[in-house]
Amino acid sequence: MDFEYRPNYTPELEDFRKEVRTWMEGNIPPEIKAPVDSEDMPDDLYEFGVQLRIKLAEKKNWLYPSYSKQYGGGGLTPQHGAIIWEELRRRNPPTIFSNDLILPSILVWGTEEQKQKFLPGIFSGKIICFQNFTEPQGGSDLANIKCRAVRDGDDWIINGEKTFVSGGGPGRADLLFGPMMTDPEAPRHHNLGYFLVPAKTPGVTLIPLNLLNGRNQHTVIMDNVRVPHDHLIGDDHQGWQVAQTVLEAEHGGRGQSAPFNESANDFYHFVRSTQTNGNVLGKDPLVQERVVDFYIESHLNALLGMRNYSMYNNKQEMSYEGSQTVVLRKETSVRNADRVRDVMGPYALLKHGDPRAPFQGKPEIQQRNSLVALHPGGTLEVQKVIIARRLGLSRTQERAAPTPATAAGITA
Amino acid sequence: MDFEYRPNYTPELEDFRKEVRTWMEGNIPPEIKAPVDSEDMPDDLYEFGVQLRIKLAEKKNWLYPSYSKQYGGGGLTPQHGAIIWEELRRRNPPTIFSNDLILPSILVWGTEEQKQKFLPGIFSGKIICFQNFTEPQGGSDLANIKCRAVRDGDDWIINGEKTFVSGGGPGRADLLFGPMMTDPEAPRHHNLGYFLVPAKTPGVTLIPLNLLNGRNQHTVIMDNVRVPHDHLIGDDHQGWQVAQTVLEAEHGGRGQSAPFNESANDFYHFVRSTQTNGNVLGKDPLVQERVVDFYIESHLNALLGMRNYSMYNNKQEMSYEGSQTVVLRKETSVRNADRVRDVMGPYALLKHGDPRAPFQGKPEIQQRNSLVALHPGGTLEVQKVIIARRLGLSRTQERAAPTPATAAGITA
Amino acid sequence: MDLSLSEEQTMLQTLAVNFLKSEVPKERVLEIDESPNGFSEELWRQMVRMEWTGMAIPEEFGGTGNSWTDLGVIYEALGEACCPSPHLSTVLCSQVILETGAAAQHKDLLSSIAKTGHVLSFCYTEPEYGWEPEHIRLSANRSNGDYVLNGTKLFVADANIADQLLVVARTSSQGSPENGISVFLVDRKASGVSVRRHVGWMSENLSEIELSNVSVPASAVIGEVGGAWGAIERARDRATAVLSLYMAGGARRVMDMAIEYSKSRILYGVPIGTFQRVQDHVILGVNHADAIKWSAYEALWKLDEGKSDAPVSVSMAKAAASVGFPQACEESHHVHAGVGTDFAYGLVQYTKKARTLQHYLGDAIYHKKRMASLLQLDQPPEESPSG
Amino acid sequence: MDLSLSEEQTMLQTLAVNFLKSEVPKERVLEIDESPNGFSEELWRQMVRMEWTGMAIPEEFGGTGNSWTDLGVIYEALGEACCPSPHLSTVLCSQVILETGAAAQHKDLLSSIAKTGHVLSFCYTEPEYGWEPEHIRLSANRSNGDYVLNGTKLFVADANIADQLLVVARTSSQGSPENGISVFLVDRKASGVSVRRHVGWMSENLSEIELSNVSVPASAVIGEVGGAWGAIERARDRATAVLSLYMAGGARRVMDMAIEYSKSRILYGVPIGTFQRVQDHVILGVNHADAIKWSAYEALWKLDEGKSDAPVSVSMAKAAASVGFPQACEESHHVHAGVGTDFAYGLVQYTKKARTLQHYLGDAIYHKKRMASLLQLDQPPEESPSG
Repeated sequence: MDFEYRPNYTPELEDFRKEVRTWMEGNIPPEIKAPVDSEDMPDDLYEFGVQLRIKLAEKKNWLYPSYSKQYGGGGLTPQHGAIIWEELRRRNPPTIFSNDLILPSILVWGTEEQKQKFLPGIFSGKIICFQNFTEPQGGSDLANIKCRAVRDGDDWIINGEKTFVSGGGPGRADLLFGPMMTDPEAPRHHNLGYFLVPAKTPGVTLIPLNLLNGRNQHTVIMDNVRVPHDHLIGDDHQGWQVAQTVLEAEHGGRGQSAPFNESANDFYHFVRSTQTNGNVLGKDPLVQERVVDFYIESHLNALLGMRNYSMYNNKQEMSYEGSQTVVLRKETSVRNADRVRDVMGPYALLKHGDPRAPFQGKPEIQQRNSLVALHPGGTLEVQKVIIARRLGLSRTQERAAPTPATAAGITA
Repeated sequence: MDFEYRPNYTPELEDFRKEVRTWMEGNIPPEIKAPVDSEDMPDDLYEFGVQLRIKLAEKKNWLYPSYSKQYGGGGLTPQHGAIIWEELRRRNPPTIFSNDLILPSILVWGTEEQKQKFLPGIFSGKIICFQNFTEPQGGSDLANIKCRAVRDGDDWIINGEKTFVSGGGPGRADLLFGPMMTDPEAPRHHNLGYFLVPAKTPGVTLIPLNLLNGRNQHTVIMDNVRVPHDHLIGDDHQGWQVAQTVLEAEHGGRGQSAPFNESANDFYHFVRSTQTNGNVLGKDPLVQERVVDFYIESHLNALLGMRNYSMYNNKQEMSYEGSQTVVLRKETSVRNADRVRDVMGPYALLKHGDPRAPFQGKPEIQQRNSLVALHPGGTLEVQKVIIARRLGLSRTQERAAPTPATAAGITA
Repeated sequence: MDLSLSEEQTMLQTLAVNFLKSEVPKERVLEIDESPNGFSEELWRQMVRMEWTGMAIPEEFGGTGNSWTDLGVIYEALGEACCPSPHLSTVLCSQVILETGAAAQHKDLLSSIAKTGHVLSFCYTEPEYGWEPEHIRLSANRSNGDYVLNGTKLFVADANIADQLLVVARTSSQGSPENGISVFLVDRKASGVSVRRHVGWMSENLSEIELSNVSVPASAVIGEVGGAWGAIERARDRATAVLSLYMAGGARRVMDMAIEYSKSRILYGVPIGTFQRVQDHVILGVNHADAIKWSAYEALWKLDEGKSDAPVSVSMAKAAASVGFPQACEESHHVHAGVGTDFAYGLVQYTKKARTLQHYLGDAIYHKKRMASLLQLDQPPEESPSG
Repeated sequence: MDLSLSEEQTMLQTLAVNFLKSEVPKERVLEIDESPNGFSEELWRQMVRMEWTGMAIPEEFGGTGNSWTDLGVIYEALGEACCPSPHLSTVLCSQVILETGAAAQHKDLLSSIAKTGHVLSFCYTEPEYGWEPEHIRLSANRSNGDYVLNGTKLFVADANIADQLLVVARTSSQGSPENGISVFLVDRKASGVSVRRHVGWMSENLSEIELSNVSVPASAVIGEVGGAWGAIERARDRATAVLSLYMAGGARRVMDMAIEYSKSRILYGVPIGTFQRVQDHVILGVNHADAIKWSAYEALWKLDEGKSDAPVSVSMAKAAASVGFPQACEESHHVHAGVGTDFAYGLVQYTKKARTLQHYLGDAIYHKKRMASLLQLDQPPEESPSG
């Protein structure tokens, strides 16, 4: 067993880190910083982020570093990818959300022509993708799709409404990917097609929702949207199966190699630097218990992510593990927000506009985001249905959907 | 609102307490004490307990003090009942378990003849009753009854097996009450009859189970047991409805007026009297948190019991409240056992035979009993099904079954 | 023992519930919450006309002298509606005035609270946040017969809309922390006072107050100089008990929303309420709502009866409320999933309220520590516990 | 990074699992547990023959010098079987001998542990129960070149079946509590030693030991007089990490029992595993089992790699185990209801084991406090945390 997630980098990798850092310093002015709350992204920062994506892809092939070079990925090792990510966070420029869950769907289910057609654009950074999945009546019942796709010659005509579509906003999307109803006569799970809908097509309208975490989620109205047939991934009754591959990746099936710990670090720092009655707050046994519980649960999620990553890399088929990490990450996030309120008191509720807000108001963002994060990618309830099936408890027995790791020899 | 559960007793009640105390001192020698673990009841103590029941009933009418005098109850107020109970606990003689859940079934569903026939014997203390309900294949699915009752002239012939029947043991039961299948053709919930089976009848065998909490639960084998027709309570298709009345009472539907706090008191005493590193254990904030949580949850159960008692006495129909208190009492019991282990450490596991055992090993008994108590009267899972129905969430909507309080004008 | 409401209380409850249903729907709550001061003068006038502002003030000082249980009935209804108002601030401040024995001197003030809804703001917490007496550092020094106040208060409710401030200050650092605590009546617009409303995900009007060489006459002292702690504690106990019922009402309401939603929302062809996981969220939340409600009513009853162990029950109620109301909101969010995060739906208001009130007048940690102390867990068992 | 077992470890695991399946079924566990000494000499011999007693002892002292991860693989299998044995006591004691630097003097002893299963019992806890150095009060006083030991040890594992005792005693009360702690090798049958097995709902062989004027020569001191604390901590960390894997195995097994039961038990016409409430008990328990397993393996890996922050990971693993194993048992009891409380079914053995091991080598409270200290939560942030 080897739990090293920050390896003793080889000299080659250390050189690579230097190269990355130098490049970032040369291409990202120090005053260009991501806003604390992604909701506050001004247009000029957004535009900088878009150009940075393209530059990262075009100049260095560092945007999707660990995907195969065949279609435009970086062809580097996961270590290289981790270094790029670490250095990017270190410099902290605005980064633009584009949902890379589109990649497994095309890599596993696309034809060679479709890979040639779509992947280079995505890998180039120029194509911003949003997942176009949930419907108002469907919610957690993801297979309950009413958006209708009807064949019309070489095209499909799509009508309907999607909601909770995440992304940077109207005008900031290029491809919307998700399943549509192609055959109302066919049985459930065999009645869908999976479409890449060009967002800047007549009939597509994105309307931001006013949600607890801001306006980064949308309703998408599709009104007689014409989509060419080659934008259908998989055959026109395989949409649910394609979606499963995407969900498998979304549900933690790929794992992660490095624990993400920023809020934990802020929390330690707070209890060690805050004084109460002449003592460091962290001397209080009740505070200690909460901080240590925060540490344990966060670190545990990291360990289980590493387990999944290790299984993925060893091409082992997942059972319940992917959904388990999703459930635990979501539950932990809410519990940790509770712990932060216990320890920080009302300071945890101050927004970054208040001069008293600790850590520029990041804890407050976490307070809201932990609630909002409960439902995307499947509520806890739905994730637990999946876990129970995989443990063999349900009437429905199921295996994991194919992923790039288990489906074929594609490096991903 | 009036939350007084230990009223400022009137002089009449204070006189009554004196009378009770004097009587107990005169009739219960000080050296006669209930064993710490009810499993360890020797025969002579058991016999004393049986005689005490009869004496309490015959001499003073104090065995079922708050039931109507009409059929042999004491006809006293609940305050009188509370005083008798307090003084009995104070003197702490062996008490004999007889399941008084039999009373609501007869009071609500029995004919006048049946009340005349059965109630005086039960109120006299001479008849010991066990509930004869759960079956091996049924478990939590209480309506899944296979024990078969077949009409044979003026009698019924019963065959089958019941399990987890609680009571003092073979030879210590007089009446076994519970539902039997009378009509395999009839629909579920309309296919049962509710029988009082005389335990000392040919064909009835009680076999103790070896369980975590001892040998006080049994398998009951009924092999061609002949039971007279007047031992059927309700008509021969109403057994499930009769059982519901019993379950309603068992599920906390009657509430309770006084919080039961012995283990809480032991717990406070332990943390205040145990020294660690020169300090009282109760100075430790982590210990305090656990003891206070124990206090809060225990007291809360008392409050909700009082709410139910108040609803019962005001003849308000219960909704989810009865099952809610059952669920909380069971969950609290396990959580409190966890807290006791946290605070007492391995001392919580020492049995009363070990000279180091605190409180004569009562905490250890609680450790086991809290687990065993999870299932009788319906697992948490089943109780939550009932709560959900009563809150209107389930497909099945239901109202509470009639109880002596809501069914008729019977004082109980 | 009988836990039912009296006929009069039932009438009070019906009036309050009907008023709030018609006058304070969720749209109005959202509108007030998003207004610059988080306050509706009009709604406050309506509450004054309902005579709610006088309930906690004895008749001799212009109020109606209701029982604490009566006021609890109103607060439960206010909490169900998530109704914003400075009512709790007026309860806190009027009780401080009454308990310090300063009522006679401030009869007009009490009467104007009761009859015209004069708003006082209770200024307690400071940058080193906490509700213990040692957290009071803001200094009041004697100078030529006046007092000069210097210091900062944070997270002060209703300071931005108050007519006057009741400032808890330290006039002496001698002896135990309870000693040397005094209360001053300060005009909000006095020279040296600056009030800044906090920016946060908070539903109360919470402000930072800076007092910089604020000079007040000796007559501004409420009660005895240096001896206000006992009165503050008693005032806080009463306010904490009614606040707990507000939180009980809120917890119940978010669960009612969850029950309604789970009956009408269809997934996989059935109402989601038929799924046991959804039911369990509801059950957990309802348990919390009932826990808060009954522990708070017991506390109010003990206050009304003058029971010596009332503080234990008050702290138990607020501990239950500080844990249970936020938790009930979380359960309701689980049931509602995405829909619940939409501001227009109405749930978010309660979540915000729950998390703000969690800390106000002490969170669960504070109140459980207080219970441990009142129950003398840290004392050898010769003395008997007070609870 | 790669969390899979090596080929050799997979072989070790297969051997262990197969051996335990055939030789230690639940009936044997129950039989050993109910035997007067809670010990099977025969089973212990079998374990010696499997060479498990030498795994934690370097080759130069007669063992096989395996990695801690190797031993963890065995412990996970032992835990799944709920297998009773004094193996952990031998690990603890051999590590104390190795870490105090006394291995050379005690080469024969180590070799006989490895090769013949000589049993030593680690005697630490006292009536004032706890695992901090200040809990060591049992005194060892110098007298004519010998040491005289007086005091009581409680809850000592395997003392009733041990050949010898390793007694942790205090030779000095000067300075910090870590100072003045010494380890003595005492014959169990020495004059003045009395051992009484505890009566309890406990699955380990735990005993009370009374030492009354027990005289031992100076050569009985293991390592440096007064300076044994560091060695004890290091030895405990290793034992705690493998113990955590034992608990992971147990937790996993009770959940496997729950999964099997919920697939086969039919209620309301369907397997109970189809009810979401039953599923949630299983999911919660499986989460605990995985939490213990992976945190324990990480701790073992850090011990093998000599990472300086290994103690943080060890304490995290035991905290997860002390909470998670008892909790997993409770979840399994929920799933099994009445059937699970029957001794013959087998679940009760695990519950007993979980609740006994919860405290052994420190419970979750102890280990979380230790983590807080190792992470320097109580220090200002200039110094960086060790984890």
